Amino acid sequence: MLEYLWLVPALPLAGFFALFVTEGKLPDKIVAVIGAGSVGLAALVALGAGMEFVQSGEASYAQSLWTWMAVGNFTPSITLYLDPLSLVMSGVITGVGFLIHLFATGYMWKDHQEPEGYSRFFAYMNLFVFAMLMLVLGDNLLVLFLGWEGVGLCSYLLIGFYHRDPENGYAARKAFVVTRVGDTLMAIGLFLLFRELGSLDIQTALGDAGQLDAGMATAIGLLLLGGAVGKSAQVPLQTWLPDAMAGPTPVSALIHAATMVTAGVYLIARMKGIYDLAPVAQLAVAIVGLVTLLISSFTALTQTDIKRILAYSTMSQIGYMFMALGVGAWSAGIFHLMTHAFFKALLFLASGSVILALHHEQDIFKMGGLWRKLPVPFASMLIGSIALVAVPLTSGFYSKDAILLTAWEHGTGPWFWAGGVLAAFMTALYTTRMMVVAFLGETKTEPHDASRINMWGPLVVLAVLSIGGGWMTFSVLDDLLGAIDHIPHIHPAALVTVVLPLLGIVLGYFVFSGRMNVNSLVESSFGDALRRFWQSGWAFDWVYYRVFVKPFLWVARVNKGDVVDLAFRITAAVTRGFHHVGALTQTGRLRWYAANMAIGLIVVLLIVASV
Amino acid sequence: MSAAEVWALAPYLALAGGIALLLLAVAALRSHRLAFWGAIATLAIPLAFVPTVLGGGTQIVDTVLEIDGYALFFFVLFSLAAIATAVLSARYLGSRATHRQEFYLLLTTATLGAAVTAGASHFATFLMGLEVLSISLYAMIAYPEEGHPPLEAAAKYLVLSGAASSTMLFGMALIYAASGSLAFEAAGDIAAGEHNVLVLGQAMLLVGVFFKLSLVPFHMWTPDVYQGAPAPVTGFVATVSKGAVFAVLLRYAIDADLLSSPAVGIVVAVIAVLSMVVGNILALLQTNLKRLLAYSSIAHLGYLMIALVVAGTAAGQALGVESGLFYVAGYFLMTLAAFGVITVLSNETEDADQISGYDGLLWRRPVVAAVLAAAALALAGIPLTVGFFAKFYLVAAGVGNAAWGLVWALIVGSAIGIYYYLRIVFAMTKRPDDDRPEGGRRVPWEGFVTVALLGLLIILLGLHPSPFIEFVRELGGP
Amino acid sequence: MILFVVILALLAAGVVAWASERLSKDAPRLVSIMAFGAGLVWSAALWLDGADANGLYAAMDWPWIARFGIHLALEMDGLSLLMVALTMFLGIVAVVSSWDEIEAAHGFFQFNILWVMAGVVGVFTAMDLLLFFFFWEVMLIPMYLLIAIWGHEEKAYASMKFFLFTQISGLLMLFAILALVYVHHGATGEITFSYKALLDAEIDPRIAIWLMLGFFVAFATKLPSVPVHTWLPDAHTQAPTAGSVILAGILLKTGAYGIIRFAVPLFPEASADFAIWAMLLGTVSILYGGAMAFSQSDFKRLVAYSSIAHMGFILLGVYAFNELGMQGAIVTMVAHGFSTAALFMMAGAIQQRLHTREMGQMGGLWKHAPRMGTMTLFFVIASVGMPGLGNFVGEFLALLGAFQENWVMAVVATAGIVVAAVYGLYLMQRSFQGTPNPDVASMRDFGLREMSVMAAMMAGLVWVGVYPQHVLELSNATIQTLGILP
Amino acid sequence: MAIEVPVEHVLLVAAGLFLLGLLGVLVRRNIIFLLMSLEVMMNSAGLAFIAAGAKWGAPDGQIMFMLILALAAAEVAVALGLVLQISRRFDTLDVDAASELNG
Repeated sequence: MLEYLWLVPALPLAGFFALFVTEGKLPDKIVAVIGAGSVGLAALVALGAGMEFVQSGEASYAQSLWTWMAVGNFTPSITLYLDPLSLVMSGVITGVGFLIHLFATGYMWKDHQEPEGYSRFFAYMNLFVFAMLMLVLGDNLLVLFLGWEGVGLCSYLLIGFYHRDPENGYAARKAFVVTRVGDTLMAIGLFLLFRELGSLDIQTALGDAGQLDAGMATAIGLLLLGGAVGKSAQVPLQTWLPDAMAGPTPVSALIHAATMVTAGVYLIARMKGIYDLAPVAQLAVAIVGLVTLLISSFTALTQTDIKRILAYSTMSQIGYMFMALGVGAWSAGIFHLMTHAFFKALLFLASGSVILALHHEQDIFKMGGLWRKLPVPFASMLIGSIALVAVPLTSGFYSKDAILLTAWEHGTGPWFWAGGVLAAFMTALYTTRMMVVAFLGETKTEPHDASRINMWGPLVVLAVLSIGGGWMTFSVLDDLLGAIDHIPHIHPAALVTVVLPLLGIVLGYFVFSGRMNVNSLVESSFGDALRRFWQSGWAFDWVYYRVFVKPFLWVARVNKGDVVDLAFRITAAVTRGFHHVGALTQTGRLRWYAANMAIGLIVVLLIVASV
Repeated sequence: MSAAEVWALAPYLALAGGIALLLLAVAALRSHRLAFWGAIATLAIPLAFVPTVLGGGTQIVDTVLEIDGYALFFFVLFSLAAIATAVLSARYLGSRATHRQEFYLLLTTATLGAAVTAGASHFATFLMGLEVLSISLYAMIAYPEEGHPPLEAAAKYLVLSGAASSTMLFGMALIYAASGSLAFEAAGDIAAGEHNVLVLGQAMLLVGVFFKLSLVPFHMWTPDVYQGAPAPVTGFVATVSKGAVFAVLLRYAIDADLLSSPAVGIVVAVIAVLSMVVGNILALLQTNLKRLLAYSSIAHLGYLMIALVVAGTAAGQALGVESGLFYVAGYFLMTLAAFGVITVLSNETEDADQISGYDGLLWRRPVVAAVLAAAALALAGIPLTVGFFAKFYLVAAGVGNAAWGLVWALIVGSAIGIYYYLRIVFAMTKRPDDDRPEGGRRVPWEGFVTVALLGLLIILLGLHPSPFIEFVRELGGP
Repeated sequence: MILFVVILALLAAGVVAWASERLSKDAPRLVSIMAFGAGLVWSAALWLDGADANGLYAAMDWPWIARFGIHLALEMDGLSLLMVALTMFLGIVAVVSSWDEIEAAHGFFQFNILWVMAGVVGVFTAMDLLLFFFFWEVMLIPMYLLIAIWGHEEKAYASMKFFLFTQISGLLMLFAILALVYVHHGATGEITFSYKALLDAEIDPRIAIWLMLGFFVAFATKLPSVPVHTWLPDAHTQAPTAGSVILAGILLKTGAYGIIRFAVPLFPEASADFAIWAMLLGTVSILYGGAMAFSQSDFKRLVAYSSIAHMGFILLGVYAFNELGMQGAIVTMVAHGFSTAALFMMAGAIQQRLHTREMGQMGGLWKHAPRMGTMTLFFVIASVGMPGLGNFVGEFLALLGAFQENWVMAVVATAGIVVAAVYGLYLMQRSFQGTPNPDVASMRDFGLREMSVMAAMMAGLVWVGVYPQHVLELSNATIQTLGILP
Repeated sequence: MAIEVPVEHVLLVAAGLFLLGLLGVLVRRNIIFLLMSLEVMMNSAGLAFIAAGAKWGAPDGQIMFMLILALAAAEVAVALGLVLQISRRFDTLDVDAASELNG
C-alpha cells in the first residue's frame, strides 16, 4: 500500500475536483457519497499504508512525485514523506476527518441558510483535507507552505460559508488575514532558512542545521513560531479563532479543533532540529503556550455561546501542546494533539447536534435540561468533557498528564507546571459550567432531535476514541514517537495534577447549579469588570482594532484619491495657468504686438552687446 | 554669365516666364479654368528642368544666386506646396471672391519669391526674394472679399512684417558697413573695430528673420494671421514662407559662419528654447484649430533651430543640414495636410476652424479624419508618421553635437505638445450623438485627393524614410 | 522573416477585420479570434520545435534606415516566445471579454486590438533600439483609441493621462537611446542602434547612470511603479474591458520586459548601483498599491491598484540580481497576465450587467451568478498569492531572490502579502458575498463562451503554479544569455 | 570741396530715423501714419546702406537703396489697397479697431 501513498491526498483532491466542475448540479446524495467517500477512501489508504509502514520498521518513507520548480539551486520537489509524526497526523486527518464528513452529510442536509450550498460545502471540505494532508506529508517546507496556505484558504471559505451575513464574511476575512500575518513571518523564516542552508527540503535542512549559528537558529525558530502562532491561534494572533465559529459546526470540529489549528504544533514538532539548537526559541514556544493556556481558559469561563466556549477551550488545549513542545515533551505534545482531536471533534459534533436540534440556538443560557431530551448528544458531550478535563483513564488524561509532568522537570523550575495545573483547574471549571448550564436545570428551548445514523454514528465512534484513545494508542505511539513520559505516577506533583481538575469539577458543579452562591463576588464592581475583561478575550480585539485596523481604515479613507496623483495634477494645473497667462498676451492689438517686437529687439541687442 | 549659369537658371526663368504668360493670359481671357491650369503648368513645368540642372552641379550665378542641390530641393518643395495650395484654393475661393484669377498670379509670384530666397547667396537676392514673397502674401491673405478677419490679418501682417523687414534691412546695412560685401560669404576678415558693428547688424538681421519664422518673442502676429487668412493661404504661409526664410537663414549662417559668434549663439539658443516652450504652452487649451496650428508652428520652428545650431558647428554641419531639410520636408507635409483638411471641410462662408466642429469626424469622414489624425500625430512626433523621424533626426543631431539644453527644451515642449494634438484626435473620435444631423457637405474630390495623398506621404515616410534620407544626404549642404 | 510576417499579418488582420464590418457584426471579432488563435498555434509550434543552437526560435535582420545603422532586427528567444504566446492568448481573451460590450464600430474596435498586439509583438522581439522604441510607441495609439472611443464616462481624461504618461516617459527613453548611440559612436566611430552592439558599449559611469534612468523611467511608468503609477487606475477604470485586459495583461509586461531586456543589460553597473532604489520602489509599490487598492470602492480601480502592487514584485525580483529573483519576476509577469486579465474581464462583465463598477451597489451577487462568483473567488485567491497557483510561484521566487540580496527590503515587501489578503477578500466580500443587494433583481451568469476563456485562464494559472518548469526553462535560456547575473 | 562726414555719424542718423519710425509704429493709431512710419524705417535702412556704400566706395549700397525703393513702392501699393478695404469694411482707419482676432 505504501506506493499508493499519493492517493491519500489525491483522493480528496479528486473529490473536490468532481464537485467543483459539476457546479453543484449533482444530486445531494451523490454529493454526500463523493464528499465523505473520498475522505473515507483516503483514510483506508492511509491506514493500509500506515500498517505497512509500521511493519516495515523503516524510520521513514518518501515518495517523490515531481520537481515543483527548479531555479538554480532552489529545487523544491513535491515529495510525500511518511514518518511516525506524519503518520499520526494523516491518521487523525483522514480518520477524524472522515467521521466529521460523515456527520456533516447529515448536519448540512437541507441546510436552512444555504440549501443550495451542499455541494460547495463538501468541495471546500475535501479541498481542506487535501491541503491538510499536503501540509503534513510534504517533505519540503514549500510544499508544507502550500498546504499551510491551502488550509487557511479553506478555513476562510468555510467560516464564510454562510456568506450572506456580512458578519460571517468579516469573521472569515479576519481569520485569513490574522493567520496571514503569521504566514508572513513563516515565509520570512523560509527565506532565511534557504539563505542559510540552501535548501527548503526538511530532512536536508534539519540534517544541515548544525551549520547554523545559535543566533540564526533562534531567528529561524522564532519566525517559524510566528507562523505556528498564527495558524494555531496562540497569543498574540489568537483573536480570529472565536470569531471563526461563524462557520458550520462540522467545520469548527474539523478545522478549528481537530486538524488545522494543530498545524502549528506539527510545524514546530517537525522542525524540532532547529529548536534543539535554539533554546531561546524553544522557551518562547513554551511561554506562548502557557500564556495562551491561561488567557483562554479564563476567557472560556465567561462565554455564553457554546461554540465560543469550545473555541477558547481549543486555544487552551493547543496552548498545552505548545507548552509541551517548549518544555521538551514533544511526543507528549503530539499525543495530546491526537487525543484532543478525538475529544474536541466529539464535543463540537455533539454541540452541533444540540444546536441543530435547537434550531441554531447557541447560547447555553437558553438551553438547559437537555440531558433527557437529547441523550446521545448529551452522552457524547459528557464523554468529551471528561476527556477534556482529563479525568483519569480518559484519553485526555494520558496526554495532558504526560505534558504536565514533563513541565515539572523543566529547567526553569516548576512554573510551567504550575500554570498548566492552574489552567487544568480552570478547564474543569468552565467545562462543568457548560455542561451544567446547558444540560441540567429546566428546559428553556424545546429541542427537536432529527439526527440519524450518519450523525450519531460518528459521535459514538469518537466517544469511544475519547475514552479509550489514550490507553489504546499509548503504547503504539510511545513506540513510534519515542518515550512519552518519564515520571512514575506516585509523586506529589502527579497527585496535584490529577486531583486539581477533579476539584474543579466539584466546585463548578456547586457554583453553576446554584448550590453555592457567589453572586456577591460576581456582581461586585471588580468582579464585573474582570468578567467583562475576560469575556472580551482580554481586550486583544479592542487593542488591535485601535492600533492596526483603525489607522489603516483612516489612511484608506483619506487617501482614496491617491495623494501621489496630486503632484501630476498640480503640474497640469500650473501648465494650464501658464497657458491662460500666455493667452492674455495675445490681445489682437497690432501696436501691442509691435511693442513686444521692439522690446524683443532691444533685449536681443542687449544680449549681443553684453557678450 | 556663362551658358552653364543661364542653364542653371532655367527653372527660375521658366517659372518667371510662366508667370508673365499667365498675367497676359489672365488679363486677356478672364477664365478661371485657364488661370488655374495655367498656374498649375507654371508651377509644374519648371520642375521638369530640375533633374538636369541638378545633374550639372552647383552654379553660382553672379554671386547673387547659388543654384545647388539645396536651392533646388526647396524649389521643388515650394512648387509642390504651391500646386497643393492652388488645388485646395480653387473651390475654396469660389465662394469668397468673384474673381479668382489673380490669386493664382499671386501664388505663383510668391513661389518665385520663395524659390529665389532659398537660392540667395547675396543680400540683394535675399531682399528681393523675400519681399516678392511677402508682398504677394499680403494680397493673398486679404483676398476674400467679405468679412473682417482676412483684412485684419493682412493689415497686421503687412505692418509688422514691414517693420521686421526694415529691421532686417538695417541689419544688412550694418553688416555691409562692417564687411564691405553684400555676399553672404565674404564676412571672413573684418577689422576688430568693425566686429561690434557686424554682430549688431547680424543681430538685427536675425530679429527680422525670427519674425518671419514667428519665433518668440516675435511670434504674436502668427495666430491672428493664421486665423484670419483663408485656410489654404494659411497653409501656404505656414510652409512656403517659413521654409524660404529658414533656407536662406541656414545658408547665411553657414556661409557667414554666423554661429561662431558666441553672442549670436546665445541669442539663437534662447529664442529657440523660448519658442519651443511658449509656443506649446500657448497652444495648450486653444479651441480654434487654425490658431492652435499657429502656436504649434511657433514651437516647430523652435525645434528647427536645433538644426541651425548644429549646422553652425564645423563637426555637425552635414548632420545639421540634413536634419533641417528632412524636418522642413516633413513639416510641409504635416502642415499642408492639416490646413488641407481644414480647407476641404470649410463651407461657403465659414472656415472649419473650431475644434468642436470636428467632433465625431472619424465616423462621418473617416479618410479625412485619418489624414488630420496622421497630421496631428506627426506634429506631435509619434511613430508611424514622418513627424517621428523628423523629430528623431533633430534629437539625433542635437545629441550628436551635445546641444543638451535645446534637446531638453524639445523634450519638454513635445511633452506639452502631445496634449493638444491629442485633443484634436480625441474630438474626432467622439461617437456622434444620434440627434445630431449628418454634416451633409460634400468634400470636393480634388481636395480629397490632395489631402489623402499628403496623408499617405506622412505615413509612407514614417514607415520607410530611408530613400528620402539618402536623397537628402546626396543633395549636400548649401 | 517569419517574425516580420507575423507582425504584418496582425496588422493586415486588423485591416481585414475593419473591412469585414460590412459583412456582419460578428465578422470582425471572428477575424480577430482567428488571427490570435493562429498566432497562439504558431507560438506553440515554435515552442515544440525547440530553439536553435543560439537559443533562438526565429530571427531576422534587414537594414531599415542605413543613415543611422537602424535595422529591422527581430529575434525571438525564450523570454520573447513566452511573452508573445501570452500576448496571443490574451488577445483571444480580450476579444471574448468585450463580446457583448461593444455596441458600435466593431470593425474599428478589432482593428485597434489587433494593431496594439502587433506593436506588442514587435516590442517583445525587437533587437534594434530604435525599432523597439518604434513599436513601443506604435502600440500606444490604438490603445489610446480603445480607451478614447469605447471608454466610459471619464474617457477623455483617462485616455489623455495614459498617453501623456507613457509618451513623456517614452521621450526620455528616446533621448537616452540616442545618447547611448552617440556615446557608442564617440568610442567606436560607428552609428548603430543594434542591441547587441550596444550591449558592449563602454560608457562613463557618470553618464551611464543617467542613460539608465532614461530607460528606467519609461519602463517604470509603464510597469507602473510608484510614484508614476497614477495613470493606471484611471486608464483601467475607463477602458473598455478588452482594453483593460490588454493593458493589464500585456502592456504592463512590456515595461517589465524592457527592464529585463534593456535597462539592466545595457547598463549593468549603473543598474547594480541603482538596484537598492529600484527595490525600494518595488517595495513601496507593493505596500502602497495594496493600501490604495483597499481604499477603492470601484471594482476596476481596486484591481488596477492591485496590479501596481503585483508589479512591485517584478521590480523587487529583477533588481535582486539573481536567478531566483529574475525568474520570480518573469513568472509573475505570466501569472499576473492571467489573474488580472480575468479579474478585469469579470469587472467588465459586472459593469455590463449592472451598469456600475461601484461595489457599494453590488453585494450578494453570488445568489444570481454563482459561476461568476466562483470565478472571481478563484482569481482573487490567485492574486492573493495562493500556493499552487501561478502568482505564488512568481512572488515567492521574487521575494526569495530579494531576500538574498537585501533582507530588510524583502521582509517589508513580504508584509505586502497580508495587504493583498486584506483587499482581495474585501473585494470578494463587497461584490459577491454579503447580503444580496435588493436593487439587483437578477443578473445573467456566465455562459459557455465566457466560461471557456475563464477555464483556460484557470488552467494556465494552475499549470504555472504546479509545474512552472515550462516557463522557467524558456526564460532561463534568456536570463543566462543576458549576462546580467553575477 | 566736400566735408568729410564720418560714416559712423551717418549710421547714427540712420539709427535715429529707424527709432523714430519704430516709435511712430508704436504710437500712431491711424493706419496711414503707421504706413508712413514704416516708410521712415525702410528709408533709414536705405540711408545706412548709402553711408556704408560710400564708406567702401562701392555702388552696392546705392543699388540696395534702389531695390528698397522699389519694394517699398510695391508694398505701399498693396497697403493702400488694404487701407481702402479697411476703411470700407471697418468704417475707420484706427488700427486698434482691427483686433477681433485674439486669444
